[in-house]
Amino acid sequence: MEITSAEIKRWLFMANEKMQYNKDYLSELDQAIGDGDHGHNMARGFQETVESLKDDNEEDMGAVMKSAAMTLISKVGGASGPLYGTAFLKASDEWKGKQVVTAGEFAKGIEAAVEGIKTRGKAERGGKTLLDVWIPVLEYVQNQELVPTELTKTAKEAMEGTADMTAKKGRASYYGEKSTSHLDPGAYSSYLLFEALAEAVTKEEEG
Amino acid sequence: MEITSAEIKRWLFMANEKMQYNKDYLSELDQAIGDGDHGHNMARGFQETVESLKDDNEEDMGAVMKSAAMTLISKVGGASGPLYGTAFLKASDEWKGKQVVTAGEFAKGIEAAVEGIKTRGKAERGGKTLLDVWIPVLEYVQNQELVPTELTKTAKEAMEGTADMTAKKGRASYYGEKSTSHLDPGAYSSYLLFEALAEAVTKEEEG
Amino acid sequence: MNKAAVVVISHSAKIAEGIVDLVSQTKQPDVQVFSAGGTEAGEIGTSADKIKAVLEQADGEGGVLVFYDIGSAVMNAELALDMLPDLEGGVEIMDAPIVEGTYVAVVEAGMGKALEEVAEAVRRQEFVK
Amino acid sequence: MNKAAVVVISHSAKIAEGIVDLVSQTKQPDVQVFSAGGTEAGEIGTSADKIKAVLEQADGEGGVLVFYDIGSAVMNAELALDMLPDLEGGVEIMDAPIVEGTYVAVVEAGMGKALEEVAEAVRRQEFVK
Ligand SMILES: Nc1ncnc2c1ncn2[C@@H]1O[C@H](COP(=O)(O)OP(=O)(O)O)[C@@H](O)[C@H]1O
Ligand SMILES: Nc1ncnc2c1ncn2[C@@H]1O[C@H](COP(=O)(O)OP(=O)(O)O)[C@@H](O)[C@H]1O
Ligand SMILES: [Mg+2]
Ligand SMILES: [Mg+2]
Ligand SMILES: [Mg+2]
Ligand SMILES: [Mg+2]
Repeated sequence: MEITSAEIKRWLFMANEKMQYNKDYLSELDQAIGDGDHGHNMARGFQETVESLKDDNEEDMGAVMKSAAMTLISKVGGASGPLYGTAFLKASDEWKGKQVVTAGEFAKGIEAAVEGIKTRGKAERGGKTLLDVWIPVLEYVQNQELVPTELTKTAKEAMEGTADMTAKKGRASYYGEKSTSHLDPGAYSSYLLFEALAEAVTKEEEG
Repeated sequence: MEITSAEIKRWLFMANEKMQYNKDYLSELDQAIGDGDHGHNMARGFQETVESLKDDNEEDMGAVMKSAAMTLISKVGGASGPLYGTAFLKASDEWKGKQVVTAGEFAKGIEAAVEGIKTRGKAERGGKTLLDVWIPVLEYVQNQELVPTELTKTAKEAMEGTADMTAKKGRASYYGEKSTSHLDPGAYSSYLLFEALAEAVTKEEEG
Repeated sequence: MNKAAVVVISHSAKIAEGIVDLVSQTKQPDVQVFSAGGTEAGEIGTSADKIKAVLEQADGEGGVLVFYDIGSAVMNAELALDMLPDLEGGVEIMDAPIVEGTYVAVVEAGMGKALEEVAEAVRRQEFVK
Repeated sequence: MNKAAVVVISHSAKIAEGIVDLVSQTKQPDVQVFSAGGTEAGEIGTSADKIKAVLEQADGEGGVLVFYDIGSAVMNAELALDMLPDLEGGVEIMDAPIVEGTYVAVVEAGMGKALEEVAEAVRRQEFVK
């Protein structure tokens, strides 16, 4: 299975729709163990991302991802801005100059993104952050043929798993034990992102 | 020798004149090892103090000192506000209800003031603060008959001695060893205060 | 029971107000945060009178945590307290970084912890980030 | 040689500007202090773009010390640095209390100490007041 730059663009558009739709829910999650702005941050960032991609005929996947990265870095405001921005920027380096990538090349991009998030946030798996969705998704795309429903399931279960974790990084870490039993907002937005990817890839195959 | 409430008032008026006259010099001293506002702070505080005493026929020394204390606390702004304010407030307690005090009662007021400064600033002798003038002056008034020229000499030498000290309290402490060889601005304004006392008492005797 | 309140004393009104803006964003239910920044004249410095007025506002059975920036702020805070012998709750003047300490205190107070527990949590916090 | 410069990054523009006001009062000759507070939209948050622009302004042979308040500020600072591979001087991102640390750094930089010495002095400072 290959992934095309048209699918990458559709991915970003669908992610935006999900961020808009779940804006209040994401902020509600952030309210409990943070400052209540995660939905606001993500909705604004992705809105601007699709605005700048809309009239753009860029075919280079790397360039599309880089443009999205720069917009997220500029517009998100919260911790999730540099984190998603760095993730996209690192992936863009791997996909530079390509209009289509193999499953292996796609996984390499996600791997670079995960490394980027780790470096930027000085975080590890199990710290109740978006990494706790990105890492299981990375392992999935590295080891399995990408089946959309399986991808969504992987991301969803990983997201749900953050409810059992105690935050060690970011604002939620101030809440210590109290953060346990709440879902991590960044993990939830990452689940939405990968659900969007699954749907973007599905539509392409149907079409 | 006794001290009257008229002398106390004259003391405050003469102190104000000296603070106005030495305003720039005090700020210059504070520039070197602080934030350069000590002259500004003291000049404003004493100006307001005499404004509120001017049309006041208060004869109670304690009430005069208390009024001065409250004005200094309200108007000085810097560390010297709560320090001089507390000193005056503690002295006012000792002199409450008196129109004239004996040398011994006067010394008791200065002693209470010194204790107040120590508590407020958590400072000790040798820390390059106004205490390094107040404590030698206290020892002088406790042990000697108050001779104006001697009082001035005691305060002046004590003030000069701060040049050899390293600041341990207040902003100057951030300058560490570099504070050494500079005069302490608060010690200088305290020297001016006691020089004003000496002059206030001299004039009374002449008149 | 009322939650502990927080008072932020800075030499700069902007710093004190900015800290209130920052922590208000965490929207801790019922944690009141007050600022006392700058002198009466609006200059850099602190004011015992301003602090006194704010401590009276903040006072309640939950008690008050006080954060300050540099030297003279704490002197004016203690002076203001000397003038307020009849407060309802306890007052803890915290020797902690003003921005980071206030943030932790607001989160902890929001959990409904008692004054002493909040103060302990702030002291335990390592301020090397 | 140029003295080290200081950049103050806060989630609140008021905090960052207030810190500049506070330390400017110490009037350290030739120590430049810059603020990068809030998001582009003027909300609570930080902005890698703002930080990048301020780092470029602050850059010089004396180097730059960077102070920040909470979490995402340091991420945006590091991201901004990644985008600036060709700065003239060194950059030290300091894990110190933002208000108190900046104050010490400005005093130390004012004495003409080199970037590394200033950073050392800030680290040595005990922040329990
Ligand atoms: N150091 C970190 N490493 C990885 N992820 C982090 C880190 N800090 C925060 N996060 C993620 O960011 C999310 C919060 O994002 P957001 O609310 O937009 O930012 P902020 O906390 O600045 O308001 C958290 O739920 C978490 O997943
Ligand atoms: N903790 C302290 N104990 C005693 N005196 C102090 C203390 N801190 C500062 N001072 C005195 O205050 C003087 C500085 O006053 P001022 O410049 O008006 O205040 P600020 O330092 O707040 O600008 C110092 O020179 C010193 O004599
Ligand atoms: Mg948030
Ligand atoms: Mg935020
Ligand atoms: Mg001063
Ligand atoms: Mg001052």
